[in-house]
Amino acid sequence: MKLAVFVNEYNEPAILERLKADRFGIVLVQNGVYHAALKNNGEASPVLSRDAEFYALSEDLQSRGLSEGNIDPKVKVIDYEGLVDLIFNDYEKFMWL
Amino acid sequence: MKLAVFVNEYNEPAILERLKADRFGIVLVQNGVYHAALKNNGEASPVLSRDAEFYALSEDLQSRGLSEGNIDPKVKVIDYEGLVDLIFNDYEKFMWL
Amino acid sequence: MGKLTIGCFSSLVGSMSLDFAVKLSEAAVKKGHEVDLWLSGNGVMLGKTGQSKFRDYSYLAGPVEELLKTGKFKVTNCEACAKARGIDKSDTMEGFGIHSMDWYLASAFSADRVIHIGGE
Amino acid sequence: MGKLTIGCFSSLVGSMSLDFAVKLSEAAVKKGHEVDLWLSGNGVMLGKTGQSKFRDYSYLAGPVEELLKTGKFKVTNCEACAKARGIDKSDTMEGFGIHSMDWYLASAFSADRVIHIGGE
Amino acid sequence: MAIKKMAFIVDKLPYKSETSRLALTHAISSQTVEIYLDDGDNVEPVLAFVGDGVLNCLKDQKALDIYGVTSLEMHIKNALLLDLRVLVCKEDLERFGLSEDNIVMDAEEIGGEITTEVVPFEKIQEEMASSDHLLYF
Amino acid sequence: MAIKKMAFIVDKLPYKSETSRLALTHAISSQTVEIYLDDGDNVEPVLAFVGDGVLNCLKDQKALDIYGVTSLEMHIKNALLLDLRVLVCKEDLERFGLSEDNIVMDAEEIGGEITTEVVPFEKIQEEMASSDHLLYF
Repeated sequence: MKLAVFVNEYNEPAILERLKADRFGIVLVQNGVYHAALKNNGEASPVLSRDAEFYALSEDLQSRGLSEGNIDPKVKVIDYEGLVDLIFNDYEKFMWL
Repeated sequence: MKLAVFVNEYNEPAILERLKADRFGIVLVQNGVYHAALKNNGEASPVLSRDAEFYALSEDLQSRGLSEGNIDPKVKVIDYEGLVDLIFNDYEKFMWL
Repeated sequence: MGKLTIGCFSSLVGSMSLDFAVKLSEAAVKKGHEVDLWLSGNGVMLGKTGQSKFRDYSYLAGPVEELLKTGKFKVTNCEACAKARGIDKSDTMEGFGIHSMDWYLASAFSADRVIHIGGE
Repeated sequence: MGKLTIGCFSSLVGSMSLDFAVKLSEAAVKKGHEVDLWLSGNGVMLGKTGQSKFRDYSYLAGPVEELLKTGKFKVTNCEACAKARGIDKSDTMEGFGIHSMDWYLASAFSADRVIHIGGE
Repeated sequence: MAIKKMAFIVDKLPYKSETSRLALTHAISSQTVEIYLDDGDNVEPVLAFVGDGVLNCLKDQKALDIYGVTSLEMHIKNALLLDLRVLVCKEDLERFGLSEDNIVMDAEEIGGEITTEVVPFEKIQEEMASSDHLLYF
Repeated sequence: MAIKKMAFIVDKLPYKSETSRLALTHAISSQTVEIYLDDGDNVEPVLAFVGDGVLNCLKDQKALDIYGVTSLEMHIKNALLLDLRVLVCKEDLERFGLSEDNIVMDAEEIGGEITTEVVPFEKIQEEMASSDHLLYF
């Protein structure tokens, strides 16, 4: 299946490491965007070590004072319109973790 | 200070290990009562390794189907009335974590 | 063009999830899609009449009214969740549907995509 | 006998924290203490008129009415939090106070113990 | 004529929020969804408890006596009574040292005929893959 | 005549819930609490950001432009303008690789005179010990 999950908190949802999909996307929204923008004790978030395509919502980065220039290169920044395209074109099923 | 903290979730609040008090109580309520009643992979909850006096709310144990006979011996089971006495007699300051 | 069903169970101000659901609806409608928004749990507060527009609190009544005008957006409250909270039809903004929970499943049945926002 | 001030910021059904606050108030009043309960954020939903007593949802309007009768219990809504949600005086149960946030600090000022339930 | 399968995956603990409760009530509402659909169309729900969510299934929950709200135990029995498939993750039960003795396995006393299935997470993953939509609580 | 000190300790992230916002608005309401108190009585608030809560203090938050809600940045500036003491945990800032350059340190542009204090957690612990009541958000 083509599965995209939304990570909306700044901790790693326990179920994340158990999920498998033919195409797997992790969409960082709300407080999930800190995973893309911050290091903790110099280490990138463990969420970013998952085998997935990563997206972060630009509106939620900006709201929190997080600069798009500073985010992890693995992560593609998209806005709400980009998210709509992702939902209809790239993935089929979704989980809001 | 005499400080009691309420732990209401079944994870360890990050601030817990940093708090110091002359008398320190940890009151397990709501989903915090799982710390007293369950082992995870055979291990007691790390919350119970803190240097503190432990209490768990009997009403919240029972609501969740957790038997008072099965809880960790470090933990004293109290009801709401016992909690009122604890609040007025044993501690002065409180944090709901 | 497709149909997106969003279920949102989080509350008006207590979480930004309703803000997310409304903004995603706006973007989807703008791109020509059809959106059903199902509100359950504290999410039913989105439709409460008489909300005040304070800058310290999310105010979504305005954007929802605009969305309803497009004809491509439906929003429906869970009847039991609303009644439990004392929010009946007279407390609910015009244009909101009120249905039992099976309505959400029926909407999901005919949706191309479903995004269910379940937590608080 | 002492005075306990409880601040509760969590919502009616979305979390059991209001249930906790009401049950703790009952136990404290029973033991002769005086209780002030301050409701902010989604906690203001506790005082909404017309709540339905469904077994699937917390119904606290009854216990609160009983507590008010004791004369040892006061409950007060944060005015801005309620207005933002469309809950004005006419939407609020009898016996509830409505004040600005400084009321909470004043209540805490004269309290022997303060329990602040801040999260969602 | 179409059947759409929907997986209700419950990962949250009971009672702190109403999340898991609403998972059950929404899944059960599939019993009446036909009134909105064309002849022959229907929704096939499957309920799966994973992670901490397996603790929703513990027996002897006294929430109704103490807090006046129906217990998750009662809801799970209702689901079984109505022949909804209820799956519980085996690895998560084991992690908590729990077995079938500790959880709601049937609704016999109210006339239910089917039982809870304790299954490996892999099986739940398969159910997710074969579902049309995922509702994660 | 008494002064009661109250510590507002903010450990939650901004925006997901309104928790940290209400910490700020309640702390700021100490400016008007005298109307309820006897002559000479007052409340002395201290605001402390710890843990993930230090992220409330980041500069350039665009929440008002994007979501129509005031940013935590604006609230912190208001607090400084009104001479509330604002403490931020040094160890937590360092953990995120942040410095005084990244956070709201003053409210000069709106006429504020005092500045944010970046202090070790130990200092925040001392403030908690010397407070009459703790309000943890």
